[in-house]
Order: sequence, then structure tokens, then C-alpha cells
Amino acid sequence: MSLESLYQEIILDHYKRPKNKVLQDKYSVEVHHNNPSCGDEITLRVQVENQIVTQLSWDGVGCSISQASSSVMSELAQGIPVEKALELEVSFLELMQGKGQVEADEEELEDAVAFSGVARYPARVKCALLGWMALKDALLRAGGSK
Amino acid sequence: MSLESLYQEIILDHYKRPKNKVLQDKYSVEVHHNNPSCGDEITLRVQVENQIVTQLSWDGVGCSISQASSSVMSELAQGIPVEKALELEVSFLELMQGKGQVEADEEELEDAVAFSGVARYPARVKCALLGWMALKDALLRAGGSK
Amino acid sequence: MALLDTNLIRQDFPILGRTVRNGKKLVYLDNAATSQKPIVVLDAERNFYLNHNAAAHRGAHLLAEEATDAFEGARAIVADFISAQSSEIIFTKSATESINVVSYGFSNHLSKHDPFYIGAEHNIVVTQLEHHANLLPWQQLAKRSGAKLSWLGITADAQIDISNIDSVINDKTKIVAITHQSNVSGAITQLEPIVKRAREVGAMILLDACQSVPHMPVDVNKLNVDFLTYSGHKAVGPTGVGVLWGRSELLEKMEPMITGGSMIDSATIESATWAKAPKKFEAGVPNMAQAVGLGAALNYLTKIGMEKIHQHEELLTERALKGLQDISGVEIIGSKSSLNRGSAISFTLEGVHPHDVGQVLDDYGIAVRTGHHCAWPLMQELKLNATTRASFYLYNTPEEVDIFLDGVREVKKFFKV
Amino acid sequence: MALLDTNLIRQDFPILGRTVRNGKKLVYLDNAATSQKPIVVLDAERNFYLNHNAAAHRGAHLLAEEATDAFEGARAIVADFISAQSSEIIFTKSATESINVVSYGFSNHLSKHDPFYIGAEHNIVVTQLEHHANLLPWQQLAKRSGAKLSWLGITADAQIDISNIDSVINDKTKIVAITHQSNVSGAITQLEPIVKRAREVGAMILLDACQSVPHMPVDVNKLNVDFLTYSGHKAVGPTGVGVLWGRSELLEKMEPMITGGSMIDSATIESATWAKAPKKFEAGVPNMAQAVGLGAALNYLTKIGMEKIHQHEELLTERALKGLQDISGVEIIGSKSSLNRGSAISFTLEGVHPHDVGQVLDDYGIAVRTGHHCAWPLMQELKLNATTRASFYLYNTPEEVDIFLDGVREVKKFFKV
Ligand SMILES: Cc1ncc(COP(=O)(O)O)c(C=O)c1O
Ligand SMILES: Cc1ncc(COP(=O)(O)O)c(C=O)c1O
Repeated sequence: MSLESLYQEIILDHYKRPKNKVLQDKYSVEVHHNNPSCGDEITLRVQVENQIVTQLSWDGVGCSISQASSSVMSELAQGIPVEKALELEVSFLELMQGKGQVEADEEELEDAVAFSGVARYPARVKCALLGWMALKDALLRAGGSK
Repeated sequence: MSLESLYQEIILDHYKRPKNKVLQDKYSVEVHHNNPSCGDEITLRVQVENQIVTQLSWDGVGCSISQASSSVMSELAQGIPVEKALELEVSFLELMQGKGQVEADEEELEDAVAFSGVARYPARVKCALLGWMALKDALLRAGGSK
Repeated sequence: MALLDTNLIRQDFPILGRTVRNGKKLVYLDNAATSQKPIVVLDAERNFYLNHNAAAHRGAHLLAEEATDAFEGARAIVADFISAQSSEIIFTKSATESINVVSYGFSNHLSKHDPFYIGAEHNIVVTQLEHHANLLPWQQLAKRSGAKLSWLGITADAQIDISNIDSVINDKTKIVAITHQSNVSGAITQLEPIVKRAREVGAMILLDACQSVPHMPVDVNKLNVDFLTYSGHKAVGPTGVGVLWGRSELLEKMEPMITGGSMIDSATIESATWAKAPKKFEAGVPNMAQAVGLGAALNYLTKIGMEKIHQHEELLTERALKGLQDISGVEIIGSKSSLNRGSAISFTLEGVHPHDVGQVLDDYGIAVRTGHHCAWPLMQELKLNATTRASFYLYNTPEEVDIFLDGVREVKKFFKV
Repeated sequence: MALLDTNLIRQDFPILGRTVRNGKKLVYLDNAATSQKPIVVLDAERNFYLNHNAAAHRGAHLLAEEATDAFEGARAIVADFISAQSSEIIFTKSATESINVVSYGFSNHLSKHDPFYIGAEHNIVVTQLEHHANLLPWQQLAKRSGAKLSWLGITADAQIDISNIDSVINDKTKIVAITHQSNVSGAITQLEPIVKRAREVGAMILLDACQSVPHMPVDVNKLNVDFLTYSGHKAVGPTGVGVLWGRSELLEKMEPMITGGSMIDSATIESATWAKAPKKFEAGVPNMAQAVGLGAALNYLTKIGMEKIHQHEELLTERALKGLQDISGVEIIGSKSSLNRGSAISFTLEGVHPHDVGQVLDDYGIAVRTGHHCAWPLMQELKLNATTRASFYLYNTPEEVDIFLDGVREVKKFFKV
């Protein structure tokens, strides 16, 4: 494993230019999650209409992994059915907890496969999951079933 | 070290036929001591007149060492000045805490030198001291200074 | 039923080859107090220190990752050993701490709807044969909360007396704290009627498994209790580590006794919120090496087989019980049959104080325990000041039982009784 | 001032010869979290288990005597190390437990004349740079008792601000709980004015010496505090053992947090009375092997010399502080001089999150800590979410400091800042 496989260009790009990182006024649910062992934080707002995630915005502080992962998540989960977004979360979680042994499904996870390398650094897994855990929480509160 | 040097005849004798082991009605101070790690107990009564220990009686339950030591103590400390009895206690304590390296003064401690062997068994030292600790406590309460 | 291959097992415990008191072979029969440790346990601890030592859950560096893996790996082993979930396993320093943790979980400062609310209207049920560790914390809780302390008594053969269970455990009862196996009489508690009654009235149940988990198969799913605890050092594990198992739903609602680092969800200078169990109950840099050592200990026991260990002990216990009954003046506390009985055998010898019995046995190289065994209330009930106790484990042999029995006969000779 | 002979010292710590992450030499700079252990410590524990293991204070047999000697011998070493009396040394599982013990010693159930009585009319004083271990127990005590939690703030260079000490520590103050050395900024507390003020108003003082006792000579007689605590694992000792030192007069009057076996004077089913300190505070079979290991650790440190260790660290700290200041974008938390400063150096690097700094350093084999270091209130005051922290100990070398500084430069390159 090299540092480059952990910090892929796509991650550093999202870190420097995060997507959807301006909290929007329109939302059905807002959640706030943090990572008590490092102090990283995220506030996530989702707007759900007819079981579709129509809008998703966030703000937060944290390391490159947590910020980039939240940014990628905010793109992937936008405009798709709640159930589909929850499935994405499950797939990403599996990838992260796979200790580097789980093959990523690029078709499904798209840019999020860039985080495959994180799975080899157990201490960073929770960074990559911060945004996704907030997403899951928000969608379940917004009425998604799981 | 042999068992015989721990359990000298004199100790077994005092254990089987303890002296002064009937609580007397006449006393200036009564104390109750116990050994929480083994459950041994002693109740000691001393009568002090003009700074002389005029009477000393006790009752209790415990192992051969604690019973015999209390019995020997009750003979030695009877009829002598409080100060002298307290000095005896100091000498006996030194002997017991000496880990078998302290030479007993037979002139002073008389029968109590039979307990010299106990000093080599740290777990039994507190048995041998039970009665003496009660004596010290009682005499200090009765006005002895130390 | 068959005996274990103790020749093989004893090679794992070098201390058993030691001599004591003028070259006598050590016969270690003080296992209910603490057990000896196999080399694999010492090696596991040493390997942790020599190769992976770092603060678990606290660093982004490789050693910290490895230390975390080792520590959490140990938790998984501990969970498996009693068929529990990892998230329900809390590492403490000892069973004593574990029981105190639960006793502090209860408080009269909580809302009356909280399962851990306790007040003057409630009672706490213990038994007369509890070890001080499973009695004093409840006395203290009673004092703090105003609740009443009640207890089940004992039968003639030093078992828990359940004849008045319906009045002692009643709808005021918050918790029943009970031993799984007496460290004095060896009695194995017949849990069913007690658990049934506690469930009827909605009381929680804490099981002191200090003398059971190291000696026989235990499955928390079958016990139907809420908390269970034991100490590593009695289960061929290191000193300084204990286990508290609790039901997830309850751990979630229970307040921690000890607060500090790494057990928070958030903290400001004025207040803090807690992380989820087990972290909530493990403030500070944990006893990592000891947890790892306990993991190795339980793996060792599992490899030998808990059912086999239990049977081995039953055979030794039977031999000892029989032999002791053949010695006149010996009085055994509790059951004289090895059925429903662990290997702790307490007895008295007429005319010789237990300390003196122990002393003479020690002179023959035989290590037993004498005294009240931290069960003073039971002694008071039995009208005894002390007993002598022998207790066996997987590495003890029938020959050692015989040496012990010979020793008791020597005691009689020495004191001429 | 001179450096220690680290070539020799490092031979005692085999883990330092390890490689990590593709064959990189380990550079262990996470000593403020936990220290590595010399072979003598592992050997002392192993020797205890292999030759003397038994329940201390509990048996009449030879092994129990030897275990007691080993355990009490360790207590004497621990006492000597800070010039205290053995009877004033309590073995806990960690500094975290120690501080909780004292916080539970206070209670509003006591008589108003008891030194440990606390009520709504009182306050408890901490500081803004405390580790959660020396903050949360006091928050909890405030909650239990109704007392007010007050705190001293920090100065611009992350020292304790004593400018308003006379109003914060006042005649309502029961206890001042304060760190001897910050685990974040490395600031060594200037105790005199704080102790003087606490004495003026009759408040007790607890000193969190986790970061001082392992790193410099400490004499409790010179400090004029009432309680002092540290963890063994940060002082080249085993995990699972902490020390609580307290003044005899106070220990005598303080109630125990944990109750159970071997801490009583007498017990019935309904109530119990306590043994004298230290036993009163050591319920249960104690962490004997860990205490013995800590004794060996302190003997090891004493042989090298605490004053020399302190000077060694000062030289390393100076080198690191100088080097870091030469790297643009680096911001050091707290004092930039090695004077009155321990070896913990926290810093930020502009444009790179501390986690990412730590990750790149780790790739170079350099183990540092990142995050809030269990001092979240300090972070909040500093308006930071996290920092990167390097901390040195007796086995670290100037070359390792240079590798660390090179590492920080590599971080900048990697993230192009
Ligand atoms: C200043 C300070 N206080 C308290 C603690 C708590 O120590 P432990 O986690 O060993 O209980 C630490 C270390 O974590 C510390 O650095
Ligand atoms: C039945 C029972 N409960 C509790 C304990 C307390 O265990 P520890 O002293 O390891 O905390 C013991 C052993 O001493 C025991 O035998």
C-alpha cells in the first residue's frame, strides 16, 4: 500500500473543492453527526419528496477523507430514490469494513470506489463513513425503511 | 524451619489451657479487636490502679497462635506498671516483625520468646499480635502514655 | 466421565513444578482464590508488549491499529466464550469492579421511568452465601438510595434457600444479585426458580459467575440473566482484568461509574454525553495487555474443553469428598456429593483451628485457603469463624487429592486430635 | 545538560527495533499516550506468574506469602519514587480510576463537618486544559452534589491563567483538580500560586501527574498537594495499573468508591466497616502482577535517573520546537521554548488536517497522535478541532526528531501546501 492509493487524486480534489458544501434552506430533515475520537463533525440536510432525495447539502469540518467522502456521497445520493440511497450506503459500508478484501463495484459506487484504499487503514474507516452514517440516519428519519 | 519450631510445646499448652480466659467483672477498660482477614477475635479487660495493671482478663476465638499469644500476654502484663507493659508490647512487636532476624530477649519476654518462630511466617504474625494490639489499645485508653 | 491428561497440561504451568518449604512438591489447591497461568497467556501478553503496544482506539499509526485489533480481538474471544455479542462485553479490572459498576448504574436521581431508577420504595435481593464482592456494593446502593436490602437464606447443606422466594423477591424488587457457585460450599445455584420469580416481578438479575465461568460451560443465552461477571485471574488469565457482560438494552441505559477519556460522544467544560457501550464503561487507556492475556487464557480453556474440565473437577471433588468423610473429626460444609457442586470444599477439623490446619498442610507443600473466604455473613449463619478450603482445577490430579487427604491426617497427628 | 546513552537504552526496548509500513524504521513519538516497556518490566511480571503467583493477603501458604511480599514490595518502590509512605499508596487500574475514586470520596450525604462533605453551597475548581479524566469525574460530582463547577482559563500560550485566581478559588471551594503538565501543550503548571490560594481558602488539591511523574523528579513533600495520580503505562510500566497517592489523614476519612472483599474490618449481611488505607481502597484480588511490573519500571527509571531523563527530553523538545518553527505553515500550541515545558508538542499545519498529517507521518514510520487528545474543552477554547502531537521519552534520539521534522516537510510536499 502506498499513500497514493489511500489519497487518490479524486479524494484530494473533492477535499479541496467539496460539492454541495453549503447548507440549503430547503430540507425535510437535518442531522448532526460527529466523530468523538477525532472531533470531526458534519451537519447534513436532506429534502425528500415522493421517496426521492431531491436535495442534499452539508457542512462540516474534518480530515481530507471525511470531507471528500461526504462530498462524493452528496453527489451520489442526490436525485435518486431513498431506497437506492440506502442501498448505496450498505455497499459503501461493506467496502469500508472489508479490510481491503472486498472488491468495489464501480458501476454502483462510481467515484466512491476511490475510497477502497481507506479500508486498509482501520483508524480512517470512521472518517470515510461519517457522511454516510449521517445520510443513513437522515433518510431513516425522513421515512425510509430499513 | 520445622513445624515444631513454630508450634513449640509451650504454645500448644497455652492453646489447650489458656490463662486468664474468663472475663472478670472488675475492669477500667474493655476493648474488642478482630483480625478481618481470618475472623479471629478478642475481648480484653484491663484494670489499672495507680498506673499498675492489677487485673487482666480476656475471651476470644482464634487459632492456636492467637490464643496462646493472648494467654502468654495476659500472664506477662499482669501486675506490672503500665509503662512496663507497653515496653513489653514494643519488644514483642519488634520480635514479630523481625522476619526471624531479631534475637529475642528471654529475660524480658519470658514465655513469649516461644513465638520467635512465628516471625518467619508473615501470615501468622498478625495472629500472634492480636492480643498484644488489644493490650496496647486498652492501656493507652486507660491513660498510659506513648 | 474421564480425567484430563494432566501430565500434558501441567507442562503448560511451570509453577506447578516448583518446590516449597524444604523441597516439598507444590500441591496447589487454592484455585478458588486464584488460578495459575499457562505459558501461552504469559506469551500473549509479552507478545503484545514486544510487538504491538500502543494506546488502542487512539492513534492513526500502525501500532495503534495493531493494538486496537489485539484488544478488540480479545473482546470477541471473551464474547464467544459465553456465547455473547462483543458489544455486550465490558473489560473491567475485576469481578469486584464489575459488580460495583452495575450497583452504581442504579440511582435515585433518575426519572422514575428509567429501568435503573431506585428509591426507598424498592428492595435489592442478595443471598446469605454471597462473597463480599456481591454483597457490599448492594449494601452501599441500599444506603445511597434508601432501598431495602433483603436476602435469601441458606438450607442445611449451604444451598440457597428458596422456600420463601415469593415473599423475598416481590414487586418492589429492582435487582437480584446472586452467585452462580459458592466459593465456600461449592454449591451450584439452581437458577431456574430464582430467574422465573425475578422475571415475574420484573426485577433485573446479576449473576456472580466468578466460580462458574472458569470451571464449566456457560452460555448467557440459556441463563436468562441480565448481567454476568467473573475475574480473569481465576480463569488461568492475568490479574488486573475482569469481565462484565450485560444485555445491550440495559447497557444502553445504564450510567457509567467511571468517567474520563475515550468514553464520550461529546464534551465541553461543563458537561458531556456518553459513547455507546462498551466504550461508555471503559474510560481511560484500557488494560489492553491483560485483555489480550485473558483472550489467550479462554482460548486455552476452550481447546481443552470446558465440559471436560468440569468432569475432571467432578472426579477430583468426589475423591476428596469421599476421602474427607473417612477422616474422623472432619465436617464438610455443604453437599457431600459431587452432584451440582463445584470443586471448592470447605471443612472444619474438630480440635484444630483452620489456620493451624492450613499451616501444617503448607508445611507439606499443600496450598489451601483458611479463613472466612470473604463470605463472613455465611460464616455467621453457619456459626463458624473460619474453615479450611481446598479447591481444584484442570491441572490437579487424583494423586494430589490423596496427598491432601494424607496431609489432613498428618494435621490430626501433629495436634494429637 | 546532556543526552542519555540511547544506544544502550534502546536495547532494553525491543519494539523500537521494529519496522512498520513497508520496512520503515519505527519512530515512536506517541509517548504522551502510552510508553513502551523495557524487558525488565516484562520479566518482572513473568517471574511473578511463573514463581510466586497466588492471592496476596489471603492465604496461609508459602506462595501467598511470596505474592504478598512482591505486591507490598512494589508498593514500597512506588512510595519511594515520589518520597511518600507506603500506607499512602493505593493501586488502581489507571489514573482515570484514581481521579474517580477521589471524586466519589466527596458526598453530600456526609456530616457537614466531614472534610469530604460537599453541597450546593460549594464549588469545584478545574482548568480549561484538563484531560477529560480530570474533568468529567468533577462534572459528575457537581451533578451529584449540586456544587458548582468553576474553572481557571488559559493564557495566550496555553498555560493556566491565574489572573483571576482569587475569585475562582474562594472560600466555597472544596477541591482544586489540576494537571501538573498538559498532555496537549506540554505546559508545566506553576503550582505555587495555585497551592497557596487553595491553602488560604482550605480547599483540597488533586494533582494529575500523568505527564509529570514519568518524565521528571517528583517529591510529594515539596508539592504541598493532597492527592496525586498517574498511570503505570505511561511510565514504562504495564497497562492495567495506576497510582493514587493521598495524605494519610484524608485517606483515613475518605469513603471508598469500590467495595468488596479484603477491604473490610468487619461485615454482616446488613452492613460493613472498612479496613485502614490502602486496603480500604483496594477491594478484590488486586492487580498484583501489574503492580510488580510497575515496581520494576520505576526501578528502571530511577537507575537511569529522573533528572537526566528530564534533561534529555528538554534537549529533544528544544530541537523539535526549533525545527518546527523553521517550517512555514506550522503553528505550535503553547510555549515555543523548552523552559517549563514537557515534551508533548502539539501543532497544526496550514492547509492539512491533523489526521492527514498523522497519516503521512505514519507512512514514514513516525507514530504521532492526532485529534483532540481527550482535551476537547481546550480545543474549543483554542478554536481548533484537532492537532497533531509528537511527544518524546528517554529512548528517543535527536535523529528521530530530525526524521520527524523531515516527515512534516514531506507532508507539505504530498499535500502541495
Ligand atoms: C494529563 C492526563 N491525565 C489523565 C490521563 C488518563 O490516563 P489513563 O488513560 O491512563 O487513565 C492522561 C492520559 O491519557 C493524561 O495525559
Ligand atoms: C464468588 C466470588 N465472587 C466474587 C469474587 C471477587 O473476585 P475478584 O476479587 O477477582 O474481584 C470472588 C473471588 O474472590 C468469588 O469467589
